[in-house]
Amino acid sequence: MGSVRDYFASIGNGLGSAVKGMGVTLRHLTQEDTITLLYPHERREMPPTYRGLHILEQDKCIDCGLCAKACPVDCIEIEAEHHGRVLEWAKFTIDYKKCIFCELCIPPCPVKCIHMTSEYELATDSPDTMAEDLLTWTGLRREDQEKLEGKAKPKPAAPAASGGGGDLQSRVAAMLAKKKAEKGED
Amino acid sequence: MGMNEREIHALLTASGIDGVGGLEQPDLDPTVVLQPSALVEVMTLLRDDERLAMEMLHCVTAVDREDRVDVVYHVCSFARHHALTLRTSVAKPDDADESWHPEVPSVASVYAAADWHEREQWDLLGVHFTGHPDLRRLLLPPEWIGHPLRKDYVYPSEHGGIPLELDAVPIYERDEREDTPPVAEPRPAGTPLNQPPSAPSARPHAGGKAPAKKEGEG
Amino acid sequence: MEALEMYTTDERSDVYTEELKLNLGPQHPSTHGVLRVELKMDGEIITDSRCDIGYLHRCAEKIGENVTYLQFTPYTDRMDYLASMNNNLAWSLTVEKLMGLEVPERAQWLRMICSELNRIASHLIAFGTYGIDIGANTPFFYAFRERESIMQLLERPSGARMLYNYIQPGGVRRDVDDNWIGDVLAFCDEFEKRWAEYNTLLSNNYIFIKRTANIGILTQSMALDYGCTGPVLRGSGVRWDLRRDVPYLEPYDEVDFDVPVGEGTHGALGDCWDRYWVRMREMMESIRIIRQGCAKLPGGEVMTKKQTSMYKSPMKAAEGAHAYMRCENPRGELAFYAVSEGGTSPIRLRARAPSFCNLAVLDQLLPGTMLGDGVAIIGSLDIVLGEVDR
Amino acid sequence: MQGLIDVFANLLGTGPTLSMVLAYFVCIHSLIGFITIYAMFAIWMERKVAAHIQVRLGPMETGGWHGWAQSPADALKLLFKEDLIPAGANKFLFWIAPALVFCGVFTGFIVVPFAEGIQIVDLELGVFFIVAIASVEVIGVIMAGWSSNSKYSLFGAVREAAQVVSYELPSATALLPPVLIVGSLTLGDFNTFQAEHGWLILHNPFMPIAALIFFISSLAGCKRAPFDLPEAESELVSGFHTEYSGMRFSFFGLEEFVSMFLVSAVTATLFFGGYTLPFDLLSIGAAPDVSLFDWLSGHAELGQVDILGSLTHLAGPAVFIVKVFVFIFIQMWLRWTLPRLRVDQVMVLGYKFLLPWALFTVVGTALFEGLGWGWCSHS
Repeated sequence: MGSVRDYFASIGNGLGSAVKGMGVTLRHLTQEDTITLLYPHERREMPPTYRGLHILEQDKCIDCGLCAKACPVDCIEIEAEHHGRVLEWAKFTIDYKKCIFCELCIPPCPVKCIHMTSEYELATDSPDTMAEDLLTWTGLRREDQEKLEGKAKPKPAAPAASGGGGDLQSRVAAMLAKKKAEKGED
Repeated sequence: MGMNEREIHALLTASGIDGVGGLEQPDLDPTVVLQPSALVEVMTLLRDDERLAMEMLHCVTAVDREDRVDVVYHVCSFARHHALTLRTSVAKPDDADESWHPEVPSVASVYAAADWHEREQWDLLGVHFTGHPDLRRLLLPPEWIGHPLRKDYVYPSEHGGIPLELDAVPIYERDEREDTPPVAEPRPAGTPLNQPPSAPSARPHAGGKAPAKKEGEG
Repeated sequence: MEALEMYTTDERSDVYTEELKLNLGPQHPSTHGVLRVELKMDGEIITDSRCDIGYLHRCAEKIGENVTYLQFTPYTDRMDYLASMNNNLAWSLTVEKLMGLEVPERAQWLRMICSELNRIASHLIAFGTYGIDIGANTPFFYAFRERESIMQLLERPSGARMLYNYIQPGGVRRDVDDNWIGDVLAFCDEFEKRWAEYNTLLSNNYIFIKRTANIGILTQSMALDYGCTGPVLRGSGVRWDLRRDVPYLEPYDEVDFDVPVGEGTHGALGDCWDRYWVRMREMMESIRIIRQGCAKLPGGEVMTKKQTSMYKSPMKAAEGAHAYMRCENPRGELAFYAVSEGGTSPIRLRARAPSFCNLAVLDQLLPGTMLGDGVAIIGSLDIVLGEVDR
Repeated sequence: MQGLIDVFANLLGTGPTLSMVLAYFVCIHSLIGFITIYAMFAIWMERKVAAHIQVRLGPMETGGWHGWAQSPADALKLLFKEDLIPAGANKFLFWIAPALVFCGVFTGFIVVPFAEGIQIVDLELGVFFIVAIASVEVIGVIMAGWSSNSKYSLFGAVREAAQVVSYELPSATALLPPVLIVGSLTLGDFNTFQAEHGWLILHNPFMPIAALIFFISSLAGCKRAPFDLPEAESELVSGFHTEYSGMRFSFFGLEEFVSMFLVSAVTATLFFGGYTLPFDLLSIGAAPDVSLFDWLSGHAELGQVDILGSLTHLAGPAVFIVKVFVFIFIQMWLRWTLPRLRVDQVMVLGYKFLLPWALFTVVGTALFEGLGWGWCSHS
C-alpha cells in the first residue's frame, strides 16, 4: 500500500477533491440559472439561414430540373408540361423521407425560386404524407390559358401568388404565413 | 527535414530489392510501383531504415479497375516529416467473376495496423492477403456473399429474410420499380444458424438465400 | 497495476470455475455507438476481448462512387458526426488537391476558425461522456451547455446545428458578418472560466484519477504500430500534430499554438488519464487559435468562381489522377483517397478514419483489466462508430 | 404505542388483544402511508436537485407547479405496466425478491423514534436490530440478480454481495461510540440522553469521525453515490434490476429511497440528537404529562390536557424529519458530484480505511469515557 505518507495523503487528497467538487455543484445549484427551454411553450428564434422545410416561388420556376439533378439523394420530383413559355404544373414534390437538408439544391437554381425556410417541425403521422408537394397551384392558371389562346396581349404576368418583389426574407415569410394559414384551414 | 518522394524512390531502387518499379505521376501524388513479391521486404526496409523511419502504415486501399486490381499503401514518418505512397497491382484474368480473388502478401507482420485494414479490403473488395493472421470479414455479416465495392457487384435482393432495396439494379441505372417486394420464403427448420463460407473463396451467388441473422443477434 | 496481480486466478484452485462470455454491446450504454466487444471474463477480470464492428456500415464508399464530388460532401458529415466540419474540410482539401482548385484567403481563415470551434465541441462531448462512463453524470450537462453555444454559433453561417456541409470544395458556403466574430470572441472568454470549473469537478477529482490513472497503458511503439493518431497517440508522448507539422491550411502557419502531450502525471505514460488530459488542454489551444484567427481574418471572396459554376455543372477530375489528403480531426488523422478516371465522380473513394485505427488497439488493452476499467478504456479512446464503420 | 391500545380499549370496548391488534394495524398502515408519500416526494426532490445542479429544470409539466405530480404519475404508470418475467428466470425467486428487499428495509422503521411516544416499539436492542435487519435486504437483491438469468444482473448481484456485506463492518463499528457514551441500545434512551447532555456529536473529538465513517459506509450500504456499483448504469446496464419492469421495478426504487431515510434517521438519532434541538430548546418532542391520548382513553378530562405540551410533542417529528432531509439532501448532492469507484477500490476503502478508523474512534471514545473527559457538559 506504499508508504504511510501515501496513506494519509490519499485520505486528504480524496476528501479535499471531493469537497471542492461539491463546492462546484453547490454553486451551480444555488447561483447558476438553468439554460433549458420549455420547448412547446418557449421557442428559440432560428437564424434566417437555417435549413428547414423548402418553399417554392412557383411562378418564377422554369422547370429546368437543375435542383433535382443536384440533389445527392434524388428526392426532388418535378412534372410539368411545357406550352412554349407557359408551364402546366403536375407535380413538384420533395420526399422528406430521403431529404438530408444539405442545401445543395438551392445554389444551382438559375432564377433563385427555391428557398429553405427556418421551419423545423417535420413530424407527421404517416410516411406517405412525408412527400410534400410545394406547388401553390396545379394545371394551368386562368392568365396562362388566356396567354395560350393569345386573347390577352401577353403582358408580363404579374406574379399574383407570391406577392411581388421585396427582399428574399419578406417573400419567404409571406409565403410561409400563407402556407400556415392554408394548413390551418384544412 | 523530410526527403521528397524522388529521393526515397532512388534509395529504394538502390537497396537492390528486385521488383521495385518506377515512380508514377510525379506532380500530384508520386507513387512507387512494386511487384507483390517485393512488398514485405520493402515495407520492413521502410520501417527499419533510420533515414526513412516510416513508423506508421497510414492506410491500405484496394482499387478495382477494368484490367487490374491495385492495392495502394500509404506510409508516413513522424521523425522525418515525410510520407510515401506505394502501389502493387494484380492483373485481372479476362474470365474474372465473383469468386476470383487477387493474391497479395499481407504486411500485418510488419505493421500491426495492416490487420484491420487488410481485413476490410478483403471484406469489401475480395483481395486475399496471404499470410494474414485472421482474415475474416470485418464490416459485413460473416455469411454475406460477394464483395460490394467491386464494379461488377450485383445487389442481393434480400439478406437473412429481410428484402433489401426493391430493385437489384445498381442505383444510377434505375428506371422502373417493381410494385411488390419479393416475399422471402421462411428459413427451413434445421439449417444451422450461421455457418461462415467454407474457404476464403465464398460460394457463388446461388439463389441469394443466405442463412439467417448475424451471429450475436440471438 | 499491483492491485490486479493479486486477483489473477491460479490454476491450482480446486473450485471448478467456468469462463463467462459476455457481450458488451452492440446495445450498451458506454460503447459510444454500436460496437460489440465479445469479452471472456474470469469474474470481474477480462481475460480476452474481440471487437466486432460493422453495425453502422452504410457503404459510404460505394455511394461515393455514384455521386459527384460536390454531392459527397454531405456524406462526409455523417462519418464522424461529432466533428463534421473537420470531415468537410478533409474532403474539400482532397478534391481541391485532385482538381487543383484555388481557395480564397478569407475562406481558408473561416475554415480554420469553424473547424477549431467544432474541435472544441467534439472534445466537450468526449469529456462529458467520459464522465458518465466513470459514473459522474453532472459534467456531461456542463459540457453540453458550452456545446450548445458553439452549435448556435456555427448554425448562423452554415444553417445546420450538427451536420454542417459548410466547407465545400472551393471555399465555404456563406460569408459571416462582424457580430458573428464578436460572439465567437465572447464565447472564448466565457469558455475559459468554465474550463477551470471542469477541472475542479472532474479532472482533479481523486476518485476520477484513481479510476483512470495506470489503466489502459498504451506504449508509444504499440500506438505507432497500430496506426493510432490524434489525442490517443499524443497521450502516449508522441508530439505529433498535423496542424503544426504538415500544415494543410496556410493559416495554421500564421497562428502559434503548442501541441499538448501526455506526461504521465498521475501514473504511467500513455494511460487513460493522459489521453483525457491531452484532450482537455487541446480545447484551450483551440481557443488560442480561434482568438488569433478572428483577429487576422482578411476580407475578400469566400468561394472560387469555378465553384459557383460547379454547382450547375459538376466538375471533372483529371484522367488517371489520384490524391491522398491527411487532416487533423479531433479524434486523429482523417484522410481521404480519391482515385479518378476523368468522370464527374471518383472510381474509388477511401476514407481512413482515425477511430478505425484507434479502436484496433482495444483488443490489446482490455485483457487483464476489470469490467469497470474496460469501460474507462473505451471511453478514453473516444471512438465514434460512424467513422469506424463508414 | 401503549396509549393507543388504551384508547381503543376505551372507545371500542374491545379486549386487550384485539385492541393491541387494532393499534398495531393503525400504526403499521400509517407508517406505510407515510413511507409511500415520503418516497414519492423524495424521488421528485432528487430529480429536482439533480436537475438544478445540472443547470436544467427537471420535471415541469405534470401537475402544474414544477411538476409536483410527476412521481405519483410514475408510480401509477409502473402499476399498470406489464410485469415481464424473463424466459429462463427462476419464477419464484424472481417474484419474491422485490418483496424481500422492501420488507427487509421497511421493518427497520419499527424502532425509528419520531418523538417520545410516537414510535411503534422501543426495542431494547434498537441499534442492534437496525444493523441486523439491513442485511436481509442483501439477500433479496442477490436473489433478484441471480434469478433474472442475465449475465449483467448476475454481475450486479455479486457486486452487491461483496459490497454491502463488507460495509456492515465499518458501519456497525462506527455506531459503537454513541452506544458507549449512552450505555444502552434502545433508541429512546439516546434521545433522552441527548436532550439533557446536548448532541452526541459534540461529545468528544472522535464522534465527528465516527459520524462521517457511519455516513460513508451507510452510503455503500444503500448503494448510493460513489458506491452505486450494483446498478452501475454505464457498466452493467442497470445491474441487478435490469430485467425487472412494472410494479416490481418500482419496489426497487422505493427500497432505495426508504433505506436512504432509514440510514439518515439513524445518523440523526445517534449523532445529531434525534428530535431534540441543541440545548433542549422548548423541550421539543418530550411527551406532555397529560396528553390527548389520556383524554381519549378516559383517564383525564378534556380541560386537563395541556395544549402547549401536546404541541411541542407534535413538533418533535417535524424537527426529526427536517434533520433527516438534511442528510438525504447531502446523499443526493454527493450522488451528482462524485464519480463511481471500481469494485476493488470499494473493498480497499472499506477494509483499509474505514474499518481501522472506526476501531480508532471506538478506542478513543472508550478512553475519553473512562477518564471522564468530554467537550461539552457531561453532568
